[in-house]
Amino acid sequence: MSQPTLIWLQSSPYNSSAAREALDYTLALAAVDCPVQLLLSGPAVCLLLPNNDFSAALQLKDCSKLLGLLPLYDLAAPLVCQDSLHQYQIDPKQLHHAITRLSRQQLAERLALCQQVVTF
Amino acid sequence: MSQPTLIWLQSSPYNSSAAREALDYTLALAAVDCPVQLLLSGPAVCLLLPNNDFSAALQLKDCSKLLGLLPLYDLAAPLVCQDSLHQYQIDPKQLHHAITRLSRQQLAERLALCQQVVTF
Amino acid sequence: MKLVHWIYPELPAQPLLSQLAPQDLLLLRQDGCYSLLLDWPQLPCRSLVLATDLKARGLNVKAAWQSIEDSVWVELAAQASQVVLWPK
Amino acid sequence: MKLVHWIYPELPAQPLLSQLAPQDLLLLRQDGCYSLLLDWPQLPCRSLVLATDLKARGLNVKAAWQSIEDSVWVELAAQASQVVLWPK
Amino acid sequence: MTTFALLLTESPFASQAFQSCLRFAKAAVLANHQVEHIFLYQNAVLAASAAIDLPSDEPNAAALLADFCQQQRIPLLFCSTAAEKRGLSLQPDQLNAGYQLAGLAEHAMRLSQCHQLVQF
Amino acid sequence: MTTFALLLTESPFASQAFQSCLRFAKAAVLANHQVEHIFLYQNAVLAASAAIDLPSDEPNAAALLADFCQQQRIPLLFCSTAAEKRGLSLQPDQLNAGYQLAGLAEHAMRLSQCHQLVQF
Repeated sequence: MSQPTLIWLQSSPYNSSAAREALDYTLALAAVDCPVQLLLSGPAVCLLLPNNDFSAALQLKDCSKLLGLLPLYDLAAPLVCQDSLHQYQIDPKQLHHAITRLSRQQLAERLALCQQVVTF
Repeated sequence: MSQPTLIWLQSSPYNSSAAREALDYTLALAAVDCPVQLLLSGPAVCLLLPNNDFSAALQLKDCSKLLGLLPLYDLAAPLVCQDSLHQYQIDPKQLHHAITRLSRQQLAERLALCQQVVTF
Repeated sequence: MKLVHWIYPELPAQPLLSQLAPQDLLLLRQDGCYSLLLDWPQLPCRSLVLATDLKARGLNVKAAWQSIEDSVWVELAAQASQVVLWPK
Repeated sequence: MKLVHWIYPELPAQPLLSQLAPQDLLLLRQDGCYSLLLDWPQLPCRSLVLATDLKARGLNVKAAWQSIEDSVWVELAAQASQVVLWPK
Repeated sequence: MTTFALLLTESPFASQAFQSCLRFAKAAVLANHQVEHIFLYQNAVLAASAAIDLPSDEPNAAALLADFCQQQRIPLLFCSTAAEKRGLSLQPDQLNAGYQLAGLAEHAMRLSQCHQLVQF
Repeated sequence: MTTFALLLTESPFASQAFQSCLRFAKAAVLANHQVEHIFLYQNAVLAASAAIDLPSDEPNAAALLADFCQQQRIPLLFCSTAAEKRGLSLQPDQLNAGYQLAGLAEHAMRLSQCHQLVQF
């Protein structure tokens, strides 16, 4: 069973614990060599925005730093919904993290390749 | 300060504890003679549907029974957004609970009469 | 065949509908049953609703939707290529 | 004047916009700041965003929006006829 | 026979997630499928607290699920990290009978043995 | 001078609600307004658990709020019913310093002394 588990994060980054715990879940699976793939869509794409400063300004754990750990666990770059990037006017060229942009059609194809899907 | 506190419930009835705890909050305020007014809009209007059976079929606390307690606490009938009733195709004639239907314009006017507003 | 669970009392956003293929199954359960009262667009796949969750809410099944028992739910989940709790 | 807080990273549904009067204030805070990236319709009232929450997210204020400090936030809440955390 | 992993992420209190999970598990066992484990993550971990105190007229979804799992010898695991962040005491005498402390790693390793993951 | 009641309903963990409430309370005190009390309801009550155990790099929003309230003598109350349903132990040694057990009735009575209710 080498099909990856898809961790699909669509929630708001800091209004709930969903983003934080989705990333913890992803890294935990990767740590025991479970094949795993992260997908960001909807408001979750805002996690990719550069120039944020949560720790100092808000006394809040900066979840986006966890994205920087993905390569250390040999994880593929997160899949990101192109329409959502466009909707939030996020320029892929200005991001600090490597991503793989996918159209809706491509997302459907990737989804079909994953046996297990967890949504946050 | 005899302006009522408005308890505005807009959440889904049984996907979270919001509906249950909004009704507990309403009754608790009423119990100590705080003037209080309940407002239902969006998916929360589904709480009004008759013929449900949560306790037996789902082993779930039936929140809609708490609506029946409002008159016992001398509370006015809940305000209900007319557009939401229409959206969920709920016929006001078939409801077991007395309600006051309001248009969006009337809702805005009632909102302006309440000094404190709590949303769920 | 993917089995897509929808649990919110509202219509899903367009992205869900564009992900559904003819062989897929959309299943309403929990408060998703209330969405049966709304005006759904034509779906490209079979649309189901969980009978126990529907009846508990005092609702009846509508044309174009099929009500299923828990035993059928489990079999569909067993046969699906993936089971997805669709996010809101 | 009612002070309406919006904390979700999306545009509010039409009912919010129809409740806003010219003397009201709409304030984006928390993840509501992300909604500044979206295409807002013309609003009938003043539209504000909380500076600390905005800056923490690496965002800049946009035309037609005014960024306010916490001290102003408190004064507006003190003067408001009611303060509402608008539901999603 | 299909091997299922079941994932709960919502609080047991006043949402229908635990009840749905229990019904699915019962129907799966009846049809001779295997429920390999049930994992509690995010707010679902609150079910493991022995201090849950519900009004007497309210079904205790956490206890109903634990009873079924004990009877069927289905491992009912909750995430220790998620629990610690939410202030659950992990002392054995403060945990509900039937709920077992586990890491995300154990869930991940078990997941690779399962055909299907179903989230409630 | 305005008298504020502040209401928290979201979990202290990984949402920004507690941080926002603290900033509002600080700015209000600085401007010589009164924060009459802060009330924790729904998942916000989890802040009162003494067993909260966060990774060392994560700010403890519950503790920061409690420190400020103790310093300013602002009553920081949490709802006993909401806490019991969520499995919080109400033994004094298992509660966070600074958080006081209260009923919805106390919140309601205090609310009638306040000009404004602000929800986070």
